Amino acid sequence: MDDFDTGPLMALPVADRLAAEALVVDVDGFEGPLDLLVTLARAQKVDLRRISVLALAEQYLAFVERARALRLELAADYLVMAAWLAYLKSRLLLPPDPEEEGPSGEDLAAHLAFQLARLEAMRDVGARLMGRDRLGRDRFVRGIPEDVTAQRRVRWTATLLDLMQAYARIRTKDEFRPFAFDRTGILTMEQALERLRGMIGFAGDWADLMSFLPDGWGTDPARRRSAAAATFAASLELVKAGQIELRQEGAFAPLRLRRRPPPAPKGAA
Amino acid sequence: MADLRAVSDEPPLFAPPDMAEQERMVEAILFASRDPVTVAEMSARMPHGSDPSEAVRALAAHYAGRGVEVVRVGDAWAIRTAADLGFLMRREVVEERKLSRSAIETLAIIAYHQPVTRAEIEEIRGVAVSRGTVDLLIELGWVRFGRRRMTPGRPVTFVVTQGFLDHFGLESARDLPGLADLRAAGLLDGRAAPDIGGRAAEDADDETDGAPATGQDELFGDAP
Amino acid sequence: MADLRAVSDEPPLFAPPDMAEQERMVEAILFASRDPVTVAEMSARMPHGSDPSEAVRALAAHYAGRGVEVVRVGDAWAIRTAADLGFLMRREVVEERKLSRSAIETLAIIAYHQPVTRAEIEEIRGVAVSRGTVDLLIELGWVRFGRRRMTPGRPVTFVVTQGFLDHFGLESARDLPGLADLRAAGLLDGRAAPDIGGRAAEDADDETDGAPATGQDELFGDAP
Repeated sequence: MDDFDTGPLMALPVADRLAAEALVVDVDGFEGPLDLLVTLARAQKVDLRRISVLALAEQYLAFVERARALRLELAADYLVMAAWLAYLKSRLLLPPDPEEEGPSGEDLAAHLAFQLARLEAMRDVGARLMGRDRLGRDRFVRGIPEDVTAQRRVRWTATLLDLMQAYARIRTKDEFRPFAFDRTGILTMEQALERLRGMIGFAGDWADLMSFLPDGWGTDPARRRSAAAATFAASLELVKAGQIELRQEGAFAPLRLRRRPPPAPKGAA
Repeated sequence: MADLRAVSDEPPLFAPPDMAEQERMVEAILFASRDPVTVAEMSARMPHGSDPSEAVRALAAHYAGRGVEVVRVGDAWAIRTAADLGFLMRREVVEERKLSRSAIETLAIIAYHQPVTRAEIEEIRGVAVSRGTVDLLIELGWVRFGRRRMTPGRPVTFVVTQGFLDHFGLESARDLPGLADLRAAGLLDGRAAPDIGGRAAEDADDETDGAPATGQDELFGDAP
Repeated sequence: MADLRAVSDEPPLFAPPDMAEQERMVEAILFASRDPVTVAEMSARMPHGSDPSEAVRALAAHYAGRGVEVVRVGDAWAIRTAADLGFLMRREVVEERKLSRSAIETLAIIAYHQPVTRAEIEEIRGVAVSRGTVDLLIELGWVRFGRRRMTPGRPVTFVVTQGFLDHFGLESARDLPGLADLRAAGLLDGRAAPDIGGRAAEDADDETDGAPATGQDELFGDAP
């Protein structure tokens, strides 16, 4: 407590001032009204469970009065407690009203005593905890710890089933290889598309679709059919992409295509 | 098939090391570690078939009364210097921020009433608990979040950690000083104010009887 | 000065602690210090009249053969893990990984066609076999070099090992199910070969479900 803070107290007689200082000025030192009550109660020097709650309520109210006299601002919860204690005091002093519902004054007082005892108990055990042989103060950990290094080890797993499936996969591949090579008479759309892409740069004028078939694919009927279909499908792809135009003058007439002229198309499409 | 099954019935190819050797291993593991080591962790590092929980008990007996002690911390074990020799270690003392009164009270309330909600802490202290107080305790590694309470609002609870036990030299939260007396005096009952009625009191019974004692292992199971 | 000298000549006010107690002190100091400690430092920290150099020797003798040792580091002393227990300071994290497709295919070809050269493996798979793939199989102990083939270039051949047979629960490489069995077991494109029938399928089931599973766990369970 700094001296210059005690200014307002100077008007009081010394003894009063000291008494007031003991509790009131140091109100910041209390952790709320319950804490203040424990401190006040301790002055009764009895087991907190057997405390005279009435006396305690009076002490507390006197405290609040003193604070008011000193024009000290008390936090709201101190005033709420004061109001509640004033109520409790009246309940304890007046004969119980048999009509009234709810807990009696004694019940309320007992609970307050319980709360105070519990808070004080917590404070005691807190102090006992802090007084124990503590790590880093009385007991010490290993000064040179050794790190446990995590070693990753990969365990490769494979089952007989994996092995057999792998072998089966390879052998199956072998069995199917001939069929794959049998399909030599087929031109895929991808192949045709690739071929067409390379050629349309030169197809400035209308040209027959059939003239775009790869060399040697026009004679054998099966190959010719496949090549024609693939090339037609490829040409549709290019039309969709806006790269060429396609036209047919009548049913079963030859399909003609040309590169799509730059911005403004002229003539029929 | 038959052969393989026969093999698995026989004793393992390598027998686990004898107990004296296992004790050496536990000794090495505990000496090397700053933090308490669980039996499960020892088991994972020791040869197959070892029984670290027996070995660590033998080791603890061996170290009784020596300059360092093998102590139990929750479900883990650690070696710590004997408390009476603390004066030799002045150089090793870790200067700690002095805990405020409210922090100490809050810690005590959490330890003795765990699992406990913030509202319950405030009920006991009669004042609001500032956020910073609990944060500090969490930062110190002494308090952590427990399960949510199955009551309206599902409030979070706080419990103390293995680090708390280690710091204060407690084998378990059951060994908190004065716990039995407080319980006998009814001071750990979550007694509700008389005007609130019976519901809260039932809840409170659960907490004080069940959780702190038996719930401990569960609660500390995954403490850092 | 004279007074002081007189005091030091007389028996000290407090007798130094007995040797057992001094040993405890040295033990605690060495345990908790962040660096090795010289005898002079111990002396400075221990009660007047102590003889840490004798105490540390007694301590070193006490720890001989235990899990940690009191060792001299330059002119200082420290407690260290016994050299033979260093392995405890490593925690193995075993990560199970499936063999890659190319590794298992290569292994299958070696198993079914052994002895087989790299060129032959590549011919059967239709792709080049990377060095790393064969190296991995050799490292796993499943494949080894066989005799050189007596053909131009004398290429090296690969064969499977006893370890391979053990891992896959086979008596010999001849026990590997044949193509017809694979087909019967539905592993070949689901086209069952009518000539073999149910027996082979049962066999295949047996091998795949039973043997590799139990055999592997026993044999490779926790190999270091």
